Amino acid sequence: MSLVEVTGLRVDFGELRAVDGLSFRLEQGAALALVGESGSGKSTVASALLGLHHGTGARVGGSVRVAGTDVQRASDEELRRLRGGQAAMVFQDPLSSLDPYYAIGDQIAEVYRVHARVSRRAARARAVDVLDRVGIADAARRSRSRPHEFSGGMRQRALIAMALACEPRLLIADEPTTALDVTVQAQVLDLLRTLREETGMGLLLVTHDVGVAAESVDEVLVMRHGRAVEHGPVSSVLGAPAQPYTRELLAAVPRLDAPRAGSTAPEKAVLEEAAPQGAVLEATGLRREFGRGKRAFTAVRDVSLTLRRGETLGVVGESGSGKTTLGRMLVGLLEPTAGEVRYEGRPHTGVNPAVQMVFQDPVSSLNPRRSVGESIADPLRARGERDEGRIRERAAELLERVGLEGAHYDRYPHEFSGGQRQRVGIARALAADPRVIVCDEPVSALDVTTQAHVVALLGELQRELGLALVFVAHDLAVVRQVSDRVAVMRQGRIVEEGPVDEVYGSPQDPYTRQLLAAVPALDPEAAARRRAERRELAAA
Amino acid sequence: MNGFTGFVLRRTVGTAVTLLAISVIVYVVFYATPGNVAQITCGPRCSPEQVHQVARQLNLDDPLFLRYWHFLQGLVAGQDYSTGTSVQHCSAPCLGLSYQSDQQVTQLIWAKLPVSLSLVAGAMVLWLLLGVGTGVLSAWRRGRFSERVLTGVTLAGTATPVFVIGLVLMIVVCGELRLLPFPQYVALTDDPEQWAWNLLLPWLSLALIEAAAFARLTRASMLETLAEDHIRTFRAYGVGERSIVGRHALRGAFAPVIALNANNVGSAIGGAVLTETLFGLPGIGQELVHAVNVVDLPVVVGMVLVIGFFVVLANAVADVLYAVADRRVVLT
Amino acid sequence: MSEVLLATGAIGTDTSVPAASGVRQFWRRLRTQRAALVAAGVVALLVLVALAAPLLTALEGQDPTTYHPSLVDSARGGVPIGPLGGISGDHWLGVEPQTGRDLFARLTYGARVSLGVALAATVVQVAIGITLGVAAALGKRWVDQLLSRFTDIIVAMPLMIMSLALLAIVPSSFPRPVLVALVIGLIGWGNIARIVRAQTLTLKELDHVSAARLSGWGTWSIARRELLPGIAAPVITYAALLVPSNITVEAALSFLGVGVKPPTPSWGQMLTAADVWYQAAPQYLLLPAGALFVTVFALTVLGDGVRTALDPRAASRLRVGTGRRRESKAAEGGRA
Amino acid sequence: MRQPSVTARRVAAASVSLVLAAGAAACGPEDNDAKGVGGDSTPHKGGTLTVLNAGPQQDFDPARLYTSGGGNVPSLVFRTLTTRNRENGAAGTQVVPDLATDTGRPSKDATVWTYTLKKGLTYEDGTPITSADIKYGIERSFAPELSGGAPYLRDWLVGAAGYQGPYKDKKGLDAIETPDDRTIVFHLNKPEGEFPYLATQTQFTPVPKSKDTGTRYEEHPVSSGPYRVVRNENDGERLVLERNTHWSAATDAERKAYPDRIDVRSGLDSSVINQRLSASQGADAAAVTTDTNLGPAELAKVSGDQDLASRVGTGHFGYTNYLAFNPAVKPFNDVKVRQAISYAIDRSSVVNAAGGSALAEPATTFLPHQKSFGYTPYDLFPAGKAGDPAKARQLLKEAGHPNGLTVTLTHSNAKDFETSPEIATAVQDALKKAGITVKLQGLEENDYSDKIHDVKTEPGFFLAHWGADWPSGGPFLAPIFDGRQIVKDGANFNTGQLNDKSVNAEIDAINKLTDLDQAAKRWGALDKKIGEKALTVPLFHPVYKRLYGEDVKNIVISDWTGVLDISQVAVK
Repeated sequence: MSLVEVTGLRVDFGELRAVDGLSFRLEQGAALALVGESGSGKSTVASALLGLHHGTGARVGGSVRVAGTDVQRASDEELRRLRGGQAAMVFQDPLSSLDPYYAIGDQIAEVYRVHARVSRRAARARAVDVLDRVGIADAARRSRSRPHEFSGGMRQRALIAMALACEPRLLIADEPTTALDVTVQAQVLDLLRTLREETGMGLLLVTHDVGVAAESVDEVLVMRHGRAVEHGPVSSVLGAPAQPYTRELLAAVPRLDAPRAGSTAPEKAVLEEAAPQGAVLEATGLRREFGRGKRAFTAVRDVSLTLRRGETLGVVGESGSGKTTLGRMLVGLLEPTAGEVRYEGRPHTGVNPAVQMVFQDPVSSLNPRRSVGESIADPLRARGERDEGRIRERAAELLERVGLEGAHYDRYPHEFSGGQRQRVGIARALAADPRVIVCDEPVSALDVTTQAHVVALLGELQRELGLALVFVAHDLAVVRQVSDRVAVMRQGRIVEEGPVDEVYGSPQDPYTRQLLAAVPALDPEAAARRRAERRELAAA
Repeated sequence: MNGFTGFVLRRTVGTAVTLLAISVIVYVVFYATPGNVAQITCGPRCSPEQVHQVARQLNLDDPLFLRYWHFLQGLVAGQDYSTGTSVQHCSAPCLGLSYQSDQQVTQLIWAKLPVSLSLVAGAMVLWLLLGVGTGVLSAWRRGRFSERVLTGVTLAGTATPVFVIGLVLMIVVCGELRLLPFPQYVALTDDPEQWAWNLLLPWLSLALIEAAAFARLTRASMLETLAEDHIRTFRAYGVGERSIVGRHALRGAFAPVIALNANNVGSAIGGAVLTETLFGLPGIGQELVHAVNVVDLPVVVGMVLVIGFFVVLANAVADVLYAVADRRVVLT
Repeated sequence: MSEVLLATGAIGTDTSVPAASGVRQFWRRLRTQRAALVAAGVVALLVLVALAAPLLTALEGQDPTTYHPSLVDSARGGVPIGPLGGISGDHWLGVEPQTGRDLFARLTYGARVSLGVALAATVVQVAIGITLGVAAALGKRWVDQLLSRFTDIIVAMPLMIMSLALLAIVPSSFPRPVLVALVIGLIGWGNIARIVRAQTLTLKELDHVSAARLSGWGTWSIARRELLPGIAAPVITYAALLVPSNITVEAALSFLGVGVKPPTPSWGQMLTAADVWYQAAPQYLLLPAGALFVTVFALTVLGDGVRTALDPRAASRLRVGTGRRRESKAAEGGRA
Repeated sequence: MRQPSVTARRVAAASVSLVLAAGAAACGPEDNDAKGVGGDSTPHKGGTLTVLNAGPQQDFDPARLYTSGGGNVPSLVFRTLTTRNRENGAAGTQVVPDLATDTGRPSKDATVWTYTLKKGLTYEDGTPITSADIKYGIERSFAPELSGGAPYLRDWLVGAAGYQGPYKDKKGLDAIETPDDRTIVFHLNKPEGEFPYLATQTQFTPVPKSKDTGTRYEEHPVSSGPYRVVRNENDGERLVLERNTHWSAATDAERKAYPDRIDVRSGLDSSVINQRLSASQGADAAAVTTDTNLGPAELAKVSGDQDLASRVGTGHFGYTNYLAFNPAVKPFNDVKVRQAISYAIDRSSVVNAAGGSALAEPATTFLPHQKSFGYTPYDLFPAGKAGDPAKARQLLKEAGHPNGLTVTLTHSNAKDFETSPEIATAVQDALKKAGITVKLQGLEENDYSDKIHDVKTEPGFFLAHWGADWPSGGPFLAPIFDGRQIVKDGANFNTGQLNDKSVNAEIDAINKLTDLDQAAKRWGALDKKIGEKALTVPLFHPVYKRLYGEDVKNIVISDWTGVLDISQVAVK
């Protein structure tokens, strides 16, 4: 009898149908990945396995059997035994998945005592040894510290330790590494793999990142709008996708090894031969400190860079590397503690209409109480343009230019998807007729397919208007596809800089090499080679 | 924890500055209050000559800043005053003498403070029990009918002024049912048992008013915590609803409740004037209202400073409790 | 003054921008809450009664000031003659002991003062609260320190005592109800200022505010165009809770003899005079106490409803379980 | 004038304001055990008497107290040269000897008064009381640190106007001679037939110079009466008196002093006081109050309950509430306008506002309805039961105001049901029928007393009240109508600013008389003569009704104080 049997699963939230008749099996010890874009219903399936939709007003149809328990008809007592005992779940956001007020050891002990009738002291001992098992150094002492004293990666390890505590037969991981940096993500995926080899535990991995799926599972099920599109072994689904949607999905995924088929590449070559134009934006010795006294923290230490007209400079680095702070200083939103930013030779402090910015979070980058057209027209009004007719016409023109309809002028942000909202953000930046646009993680909040379209739009605009772009991101593959030159940042400094092919092809700095090795590869052999490289780098 | 001594130092300086600012405001406001203090102190039938003597006696004719300067001197070095037959010294920090009763204001405060503190301490215990208790219950029973009833009752608490609740309670409990003696303040040091019996009714009526705010705050912050991700984690591991609400959700309500409690305790010391008047408890609030009526400036300044001190102290204690409960908060 | 401490319901600083905003959404969510609707109905009725007081009393053929010595038994302390405190055809709610004035007229005119003073005081509190709150959040560090310290002082001041002093200073020619509203307003803005400051500090970090700065707007136009709409939600919610507590503060001031002066009737004043008649003429106490209770109760329930309608997260909060947020929140581990 | 001192606790104000409904219906006569009303009524010594008061016994120093006839609680500790006769009704308004052998021997046309002390008088510590102590007691009352007493000694004693008390002027007052330890002679600057009345005030209490501690003396004053001060907390908030073993009943015919111990508590809410007295539980059964009356609401309750009604003491005190005119302000300079208002006033709504006919009697004369004041009934401008609007309108027409008049009535915002907003609105309504529209101007209490007692700021038309320092026409009419008592730069009480030669002469003449009954008739006639000028419109005289505990016996209520005399009461 297989570990998980799901037949004809249907889940409705009010009138929205999240999962529409999904069926699949998972054998003991096997690993299956549910891959799909946001809104495909993959997380809803994961939660359904543990019956977490009970009492939420959601209507769940079809049958779900996990480790011999029929979740739909299980009593509360049976459900309690299943959750954590037979099947355990790890969630996406390590920041908020643990209670900030209690020590981590106590939280794991509390979960363990639900399933094992043991004394408080024994449970705490169990917590310490599972923490040790997931690779947390000095587990006994660290088990007494609070979640905010752990880094993102360590907190995710602690959550995995919590899952291991009761030795479940199935582990459900819902986007376990999405919120982590690429190096930390690699370590966590390796940990999952070794734990599965040791315990023979089944794994259901939910992710939107095809590379992550390729690294860690045997079978893949691609989902779209609540239905299964394609289901089969990893090599066949990723190697030779049968369905058109899967092919489109894989094509949109930026790759490290594949040739830079990015739309901006060809024309760029022409520009390089022409004598390099004067630098449009230069930064020398930029430094920025936050906080005072004992708790001061230096985000950016002594960064200098130049940006030429029509060129795209990629800035890549993990969280805490200072890349966003650098971006905000270049635009003038943040005043540097030391150093200077010069626009076309003249030093400029504070806001400069010629240097605009595109923001990361589509939700908070547009004022929800103002129509999309009005947001775009903001820079025009600020410049003193009074003629309403002129303003509406210019805004409509920009909407068309970024691939939306002029008639959308009076619609509100909540009526648009994430991708469309980013396009509005870009249109707003263009409204100020800038010469430079700094993009701070413009696409990391979007799904792979939308990501590709927005990146393409940026390239077209750059070529047509001769804009200089600074592209700040943590995803190495996307940066490689877009940039002409790349700067790699670590703890506030640029550790390596140069043309994109040189930096990606033959990385000089060990940190860059470590970063590149951590990027998950699509095909299994490349993935195995990278894992070996990581182990060797870790040992060095 | 050297951060703590730094915190204590900064807070003491902050308190001193706040209290001085308050004393200046009170001096200015009351300097302009109408009412011929000398005439009131001297008595209705005093001759102009006698009123003038009394005014000189209390140096009421000095300009405002000189009188405030004397006040500061008294605070730092104490003050000598004559009782007619002998010269007495009021040691620092001396807040001067009451115009009406010639008592040292500091003595007046020592006499009145225990009353206010006992009223507020007992009421605090009750409003926390009542308020947080109802709050937890209504969060636990969210959505069901019983929650609507509980919320209704707590809202009713704030909707009735204390002098109505206190009065009705007193008539029914003491007058008709004779369960309790009529409230009459007995010092804790004299007879703790009588002290508690006599203060039970004032505690109850003050607590009934304040409990409502705590109930609503506890319920709202618990519901807010229940929507957090970590609650979902514990549910996914089969942890029982009882301990989720009891251990985790309640802990989330701890911080806002501390903050509101500090605010309440601070203002209750001076603010429970209606309860004090109704139940005849000779506390700070009642003394202050009387002093304001007879424009007895030294007593007014003294009482307002005591109240200000306790408000700031209550907030400082709350910040410490806050930091102890939630390590992420750093004491500033 | 603790008995009427401002009810600080948990106004979680609304960090996430409400998903669906706009007045239409607000009404749609408010309509779904039955209790809030009933409360809104009651409040509307009260405001109507207050405004139409002259009309209603003319209908009854009475006015709030005429004495009817014949309707009270002078030998027995002036207790109203007749059943239930002298309720009759031309005195729908009976008469006031000692003076014999018509209670129905005094109650409706009283609504004017009590509601009027409370609303006016709330407007003053909100205005000062917003100005100082925004100034503290947007200003430099020392401005913020100074204003926060000043707010602490005002909150530390015993409300009741300062009102006594201020009311004693102002010459009595100044119209009393306006003065009382000003005094309550001037002293009760502490909490709103703190809430506005916290909310503005959060909003200031949002990207669309930075975008507005990049477009070239000055600080004050940004405050007006971007920040104020964001502050509206928590301020309206808190104001809805301030109005009822201001009513009880006015009643307390009347109890201490410094509230609105006769002959202008107010519920607080009636309550103060009526509490001694608890046994001899109970309806004299029950009517104003009941009116005060219903108003404060309805306003508080409405306040709760408004808060839930304005804060979409509150709506989702009631749906327990895994209400997962949309995938778009795949933010980086923590902003660099 | 016993004007309720401004320092009375305003919030828990005395008299009729804010008084809670009395006895609970439930505890009515049914469960009344034998001890109740009918029990053995002869008073016995012993037990503790509890006094429940709203206001504290502030400034418990004989020099600072402003009393009428030595006060209620103070007279238990401070004996004086003469005191009030402790009997019911009118008999209680006579003066009788206390420390002195007689009520004083006048000579030189009543400008010199000689007293001789009884034998064997001692303080609580056994030391003898001498005439020098009485002289020192009076001198102390002139010190600015000990201000608060009545003004008469300052006005009457020769050369006393500028005297600043023993602490500054060491040589003392020449106007008082003490030829030997038992004789004391007072020299006055004008004849004062009513000096014996003045000698009842606490300023005439002996104070041994060696034991004087200035402003701290009030904490433990040396007692000459039946009780001594054992405990005095917070300037009179709690006062406990116990028997003074050195007091001899033989030398004191007036004070019975039955209880062994008296516990005076204050700061209580007046509604609570009445509630406790009606419930009469435990110690409250042996309790009385000396400053809280029954309010209208309680009266309504009490009159319906036989047992409670039997425990209410009713008394009349010489006190009048009236409307005062300031002739210096238009249109009140026109006597016709003042007469019109006198005719128009509907006293019934004013009486109701003051608590109804049981608590206030309508007044048409300025002097109270008591023989000792020389009350002679007159109603010069008869307003009848509910005012005479027709007569008023006619007078107004003659005065040049054909279509009515608009005036401003000034009143205080205090809650004393005498000058309070409730009374003002009643007057407003009362004058409406006669076409006189009244606008109200309410002032804070201190502001009000400052304005009406200052000639420069005195309003034209305002509410006022006056009480007698002792039951005689003199202290009632002289301060209000004697031209020479008008004070230009300080507290002035002659609100009508009347300076009529014949009135001043008549006052001096009556002051010469030492036969008090004959003087009383002359005061009555003078009252009627002044009434014709219509400088005031008398409104009502208050009636005091107070509850006392079940076990309290031997109730004596004199017309002098109008309240239960605590020195006569027994609890066993």
